[in-house]
Amino acid sequence: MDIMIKILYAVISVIVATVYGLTLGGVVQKIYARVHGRFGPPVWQPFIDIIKTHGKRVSISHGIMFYLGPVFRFAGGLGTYLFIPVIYGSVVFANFSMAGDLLLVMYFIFFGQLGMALGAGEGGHPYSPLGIARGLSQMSTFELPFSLAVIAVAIQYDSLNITTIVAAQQGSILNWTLFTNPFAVIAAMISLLGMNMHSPFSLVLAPQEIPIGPPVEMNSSFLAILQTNRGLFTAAKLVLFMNLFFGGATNLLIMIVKTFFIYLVSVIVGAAFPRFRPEQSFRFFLKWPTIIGIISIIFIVYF
Amino acid sequence: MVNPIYIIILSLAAGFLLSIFDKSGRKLSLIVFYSVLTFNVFVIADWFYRFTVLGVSTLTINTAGFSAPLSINLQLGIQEAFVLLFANLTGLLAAIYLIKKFKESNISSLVLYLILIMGVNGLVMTRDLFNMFVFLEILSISTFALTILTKNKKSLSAGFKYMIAGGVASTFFLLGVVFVYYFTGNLNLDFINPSDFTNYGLIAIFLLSIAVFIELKPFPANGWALDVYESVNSGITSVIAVVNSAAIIFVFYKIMPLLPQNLLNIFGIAGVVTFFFSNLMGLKQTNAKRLLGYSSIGQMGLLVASIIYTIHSPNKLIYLIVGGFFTNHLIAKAGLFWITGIVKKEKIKDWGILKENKFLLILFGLLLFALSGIPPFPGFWAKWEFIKLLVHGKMFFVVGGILLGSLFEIVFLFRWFTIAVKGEVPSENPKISFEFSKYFSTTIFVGITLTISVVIMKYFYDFNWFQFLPLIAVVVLYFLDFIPSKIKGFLSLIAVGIYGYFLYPFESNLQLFFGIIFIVGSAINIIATLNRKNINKGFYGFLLMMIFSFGNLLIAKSYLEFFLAWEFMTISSFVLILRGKKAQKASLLYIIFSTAGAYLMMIGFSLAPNLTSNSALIIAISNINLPILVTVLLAIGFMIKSGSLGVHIWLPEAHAEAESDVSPFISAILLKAGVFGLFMVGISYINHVPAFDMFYWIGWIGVLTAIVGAFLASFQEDAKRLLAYSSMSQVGYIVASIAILSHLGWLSALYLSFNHMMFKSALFIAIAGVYYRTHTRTMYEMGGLIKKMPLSFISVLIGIIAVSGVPPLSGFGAKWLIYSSFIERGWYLQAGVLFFASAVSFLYLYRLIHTIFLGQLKYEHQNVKEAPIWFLIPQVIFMVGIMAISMYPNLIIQPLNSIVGNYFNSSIIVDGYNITSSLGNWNGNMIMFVTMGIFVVPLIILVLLNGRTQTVKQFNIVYAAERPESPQTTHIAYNMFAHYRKALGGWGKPRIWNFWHETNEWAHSLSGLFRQIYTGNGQTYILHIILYIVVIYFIMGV
Amino acid sequence: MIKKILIIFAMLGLFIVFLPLITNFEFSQNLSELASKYVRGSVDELNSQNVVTSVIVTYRGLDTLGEVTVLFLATAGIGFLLKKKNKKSKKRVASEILQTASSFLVALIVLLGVYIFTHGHLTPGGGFQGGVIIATAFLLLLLSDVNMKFNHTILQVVESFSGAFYVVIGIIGLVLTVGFLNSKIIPLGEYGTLFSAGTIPIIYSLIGLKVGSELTNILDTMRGE
Amino acid sequence: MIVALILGFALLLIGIYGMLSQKNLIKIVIGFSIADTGTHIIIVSIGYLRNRTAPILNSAVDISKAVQQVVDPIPSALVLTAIVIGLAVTALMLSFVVELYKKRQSLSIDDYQELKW
Repeated sequence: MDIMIKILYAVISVIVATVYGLTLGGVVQKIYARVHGRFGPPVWQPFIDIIKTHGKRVSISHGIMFYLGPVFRFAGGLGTYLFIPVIYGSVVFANFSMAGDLLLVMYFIFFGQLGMALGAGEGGHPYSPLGIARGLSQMSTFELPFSLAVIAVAIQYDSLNITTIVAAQQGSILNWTLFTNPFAVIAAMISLLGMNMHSPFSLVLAPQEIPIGPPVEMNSSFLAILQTNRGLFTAAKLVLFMNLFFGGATNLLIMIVKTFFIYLVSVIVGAAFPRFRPEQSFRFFLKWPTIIGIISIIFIVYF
Repeated sequence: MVNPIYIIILSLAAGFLLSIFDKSGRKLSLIVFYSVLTFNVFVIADWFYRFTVLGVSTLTINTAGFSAPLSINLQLGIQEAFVLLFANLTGLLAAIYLIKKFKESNISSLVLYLILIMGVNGLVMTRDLFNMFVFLEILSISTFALTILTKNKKSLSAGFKYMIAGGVASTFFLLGVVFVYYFTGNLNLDFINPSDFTNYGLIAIFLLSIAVFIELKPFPANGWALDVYESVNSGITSVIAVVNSAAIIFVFYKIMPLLPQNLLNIFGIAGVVTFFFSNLMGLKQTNAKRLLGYSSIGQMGLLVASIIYTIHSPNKLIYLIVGGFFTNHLIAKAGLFWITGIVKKEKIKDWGILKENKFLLILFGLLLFALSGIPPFPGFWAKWEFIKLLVHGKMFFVVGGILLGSLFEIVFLFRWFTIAVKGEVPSENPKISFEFSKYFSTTIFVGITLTISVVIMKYFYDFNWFQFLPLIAVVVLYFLDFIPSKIKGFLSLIAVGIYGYFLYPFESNLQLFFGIIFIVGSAINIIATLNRKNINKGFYGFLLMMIFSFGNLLIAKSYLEFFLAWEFMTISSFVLILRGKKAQKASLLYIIFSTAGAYLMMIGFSLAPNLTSNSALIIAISNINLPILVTVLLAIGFMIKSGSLGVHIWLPEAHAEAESDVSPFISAILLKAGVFGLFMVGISYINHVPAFDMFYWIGWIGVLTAIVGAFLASFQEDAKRLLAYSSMSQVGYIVASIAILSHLGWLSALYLSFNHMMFKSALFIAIAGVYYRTHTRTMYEMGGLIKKMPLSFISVLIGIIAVSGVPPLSGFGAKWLIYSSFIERGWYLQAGVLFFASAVSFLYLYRLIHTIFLGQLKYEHQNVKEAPIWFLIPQVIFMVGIMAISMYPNLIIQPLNSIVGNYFNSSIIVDGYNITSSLGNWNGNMIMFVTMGIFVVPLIILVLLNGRTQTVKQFNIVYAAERPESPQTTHIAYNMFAHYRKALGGWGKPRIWNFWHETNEWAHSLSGLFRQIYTGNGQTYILHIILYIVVIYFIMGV
Repeated sequence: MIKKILIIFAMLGLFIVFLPLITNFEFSQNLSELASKYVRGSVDELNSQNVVTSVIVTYRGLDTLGEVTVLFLATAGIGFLLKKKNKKSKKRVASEILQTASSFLVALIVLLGVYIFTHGHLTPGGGFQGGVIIATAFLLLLLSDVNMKFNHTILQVVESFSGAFYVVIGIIGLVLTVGFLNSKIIPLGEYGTLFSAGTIPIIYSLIGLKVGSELTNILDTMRGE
Repeated sequence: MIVALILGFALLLIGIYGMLSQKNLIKIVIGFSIADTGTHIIIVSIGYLRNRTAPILNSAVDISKAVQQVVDPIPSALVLTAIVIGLAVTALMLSFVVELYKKRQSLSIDDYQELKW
């Protein structure tokens, strides 16, 4: 019976996160448009998109992996989200975080990416592997500063358990990692730019180069799933960052505010910079953020 | 019991009369000739038997009715008998080898040959210095004359150079003899008192000994000998290299008691110098016989050094070391010279022709292995004991010279071997002609060397038969080789099973764990080999040899047993790798690195304190306080085998070029032998932590191996090379985890070892299946095979998920353990690098699965079928294994926890399926269920909502609004991560490969440089000799 | 140039090696113990006047056997190396003086040779010296008559059998268990006469024959070139 | 007889120098022969004792005091053997030279260095 309640809570949690994530996407589109001087789509445009794409009559599949790719992707988003305790102290939003720690979450991020890459690969379209190759490469580079930051956090709180990390940041705003180890946060936030794949790191979807990238062959329901996941996954990542670096959240409102501002960083940077070429992007991540990440570790160990 | 003086008498009488006998036909003279030679062998063999078995005391023979010192006396003791037995035997066999020549040529050749052998007997037995001179001259003159048995310009000029050099040497010998008489009033060795030599009387001894030493061809005063080896008839060369050398080395041995210690030391060093330089110069040699000449000269140097350095050791040891080197060199060299005479190819590159004659190839291989000092041949034992002796005497420069020289020797000998096995058959192709007599002699010698090996193993060491199971396996399967491959495969499987059964009751669970990896892992991998068709000569023998030596590593009770198993493992895996189609270079690289590692281990084991308990080494070593140097040497040795960064360059070649069903053994199991060794070092280390924290640096090396391996894997086009680099990277993780030296660290290392064994076997077998069907390993030539080979795809899919560490499969457990242990240990930066490596690994993993199975199917693969059943079975087994420990990690974590608990206090709490470390937790079972849930739910939703999906043909894609032209242009696979490589810039250069390449070039340039002292001018050679004498004299400094 | 310097260096070095042997050389005042034994033994045991011969043929008989063997080997080696070519080459005919002188000198020279090897135990002489003298007689023949042909079979038979008999004499000592090459296997005779010193004169005669025939053989072979 | 000893060594050195410096094969052999002869002279001079006679115990020597009257017979015995051996080696060397000359029509040692390295 316990497990059923658990599942029920998880469903609620997921729906909230998805809705939030999608809305956030809409808001961001709006912001972008305003920065560009356009009117922009309505904030609920993502919901419309999902329903619309799902409703497409033509639906084609290139094979079993192609079919499963979006499922993998969505499962990856779901899993990432479900292994994070979203709201500190909340039973409903604790999800399945007891199954593992921060490492689990970090690696579950790969689950969806790998599955999606496989599905896209079977699509047979040349843009898919191009995009994937870029994506994987970039992922490996921003993973380095991010992991350094995570290690710094783990050293600082002597734990990899997200709940413990959040708990340690409670009490005062000065307890946030943002203030106790700013280097780690800087490194991680730069990584987040890469993770969110906004410009200047929008290599994968790069519209002018390899239109849409990996999901180029995805259509109808497959695309709908991917779009849904985009919302959920964004929310999951933001929540993770919030937990690690910004003191977590004790209720939904704080969560929404905090994650919004975290996301805003990416958006502002994205709106301001043009896209890197792949090797520029890789070099960038392997240079400054990595050095900052190393400094963050040195900082936490020796100071 | 025949008085050995009859050897001299009979040979002489026959020699004098042969030309008369020849008047009545060559048949009679041949009969006389061969019966005298045979008679010699029997007489000496009889005496040898008496001395060794019956314990008869040394025989002294006086002549002229007076006793020494009035008359000349001969002496036959066990040493003389030993030398003479082999000299006479070689003489007889070489004569048989030359029978065709003897039938045709002038009767003088028989006379000369007979008296040559007589001279050797006299030289060895006589105790009188001047008499030695006479016999030396008899020996020399007959040899000079015989150098032109095949008369051509080359042999003539070589013979002339030989004569002048020999003449100069004998002049000095004569001077030495008379001055010895002048100073002591005696010529008989037994009556000369070394203390009679006053200060400048030493010059007499110096002249005497330097002359003998020159005859032993020291570097650089040995150019004449090389020319002789190169140009003279192979049969005669074998006699010169073996019989003459044996006699002269014995002369040296006889006069040794007269020599002052400082001169002995000089000669010892000179011997080692000779060994080192002749092997160095051999590197560049392309002429087969001259190469053997270099090797021969080197071996003589080694032999001299061994005699000098062992002189104060117990008899048994002297017999083992000097006797070992002696017989080893003698037999192998004679045999190889004979084979060069059979093959009749001057240039080594033409020796590919040998592979058309399997029998000869086996003989060649055995002799070459013997010469290289590979177990069980006598040279191995001699080298082991000799190095031990030298190391205990703290003569590290000598050790270094000998081992480096040996390594050079390994390089050129095995290069030759790989050419013989894999080289091209020369286009103008006179077949190797069959001459019974030549084959006969060579075969006999191979038989003898094997017999001696057995004798050494039986009488000098008390090994139990289990230690020799690897060899027995090869021999048994050699005789069963006619059976079809499949049956042999099944038999091997059964044999491995039985072996495992006997091996089973281990003393510790760590052994059991590695036993499972080695034996069970091998057994499952054998299934894939059942796909082989036809007979597959020699495959299963060496496969079993390798598997049995894995097992023997576990139960080895002494350093020697361990090293023995290690060497068996190396040589068997070398042969297996060499079986690959283009494995010539790869296997050579492998054996060179392995040997270098083995030599380091040899020094390490020699330095290690004696074991105090009678348990298996891995247990016994925990009580041993290994000095730091030993730890370092052993660790390097083991890390070479596990392909750590810097010494990894053999690894991709070997993995890639081995036959595709051999690669899983090498990657999944062989590398673990190095891991096992590192554990062994670690077990001693944790109980006796030295001041220098070596494992900290090993940790860094492991971490860097992981990242570099991952990058290199990402840039490969060849599927097997990709997997090879992946193995390197994964083993880097393992090595780094061992280096942590904590509970969690070792737990991760063991966990990952087991995991790696399973997923890498599965991956390699899957690729083997793909290769079997598509006949290519180049990934961009494939694509879209998922529809043709779905099972293989699933296997690869599970494999790469397990490698990558993505939950919910077992790989995540490894990652979790590793990061936890690194952070717990405080190795933060290392952990960061590992994170990076793990992210990079996605690159190659995706590349592997995508370029082969996804994307566009090529036209030529339209009709490809699923991999054969024999490939699928092991893959399924491994997949089940991976799934099982993913779902129920306790299955493996619990036992590993208790194994590592023997060495460290447990740092994890296992509660149900939940594993908690000091940092976090991991519940594999729950993750699995959650993952399944979140995967299945959307899937069901998708299936329900998306019923209208239609599957389209593969080419039905939207590509810039046009239809693509062909799968080749549409399948993005070639140089997939070009941008990454660009981003890495200078970091992407193959520096390590370049380093080794440069090292190789340098060694060869040096070789080329040094050998230019051999100008070919006879006069220069004499100048070398004179200068050598002068220089040694000044070094000695009377 | 470098080579010249090296040669000079080598020669200087050798000179330095040998120098102490010369500068410190002292003639001994007495015979060594071994030599004294030989001197006494030659009279007392072997009944031979010439001590050197006693040493060569008996005490160090094995050396001598070896020596004979070396010469034999050289013959065989040269024979093996220089195969006879029957090419007639123009050679200058010897002068009349030489031709005439040789015709009657040859017999005398051979006789002298025989004398020398048979009296090796009495006078300074012996098998080798005698053999060489005999060979000079044949050399004279060769010089005087360019087309001179020797009967090789006879040469060979003489050479082989004299060598073989030498060995057989040695074996007799073995069979009588007094030692290989013992010269006391036959009566020692009266001191100072031809038939004294046991087998020494016999052995020396055999050596003389052998050396003579061998050297002749060598000369003949080399002439063929 | 110290002069003989010096002479012997001088010949030995001269012979070796000849072997090292002369290009002509025959001259090299002659050098060897000279060196060999030098050695023989050295041997003989070693056996010399002042004011003594040859070790032939005929009427010229008082047999009972022979030990005090004769020179050392051993070097004499040795040198005899050495001479013969030297002769044999020299003869063989010369025949090699003959054959070499037949093969290449050259007597310079520099022309016979195709075997090297």
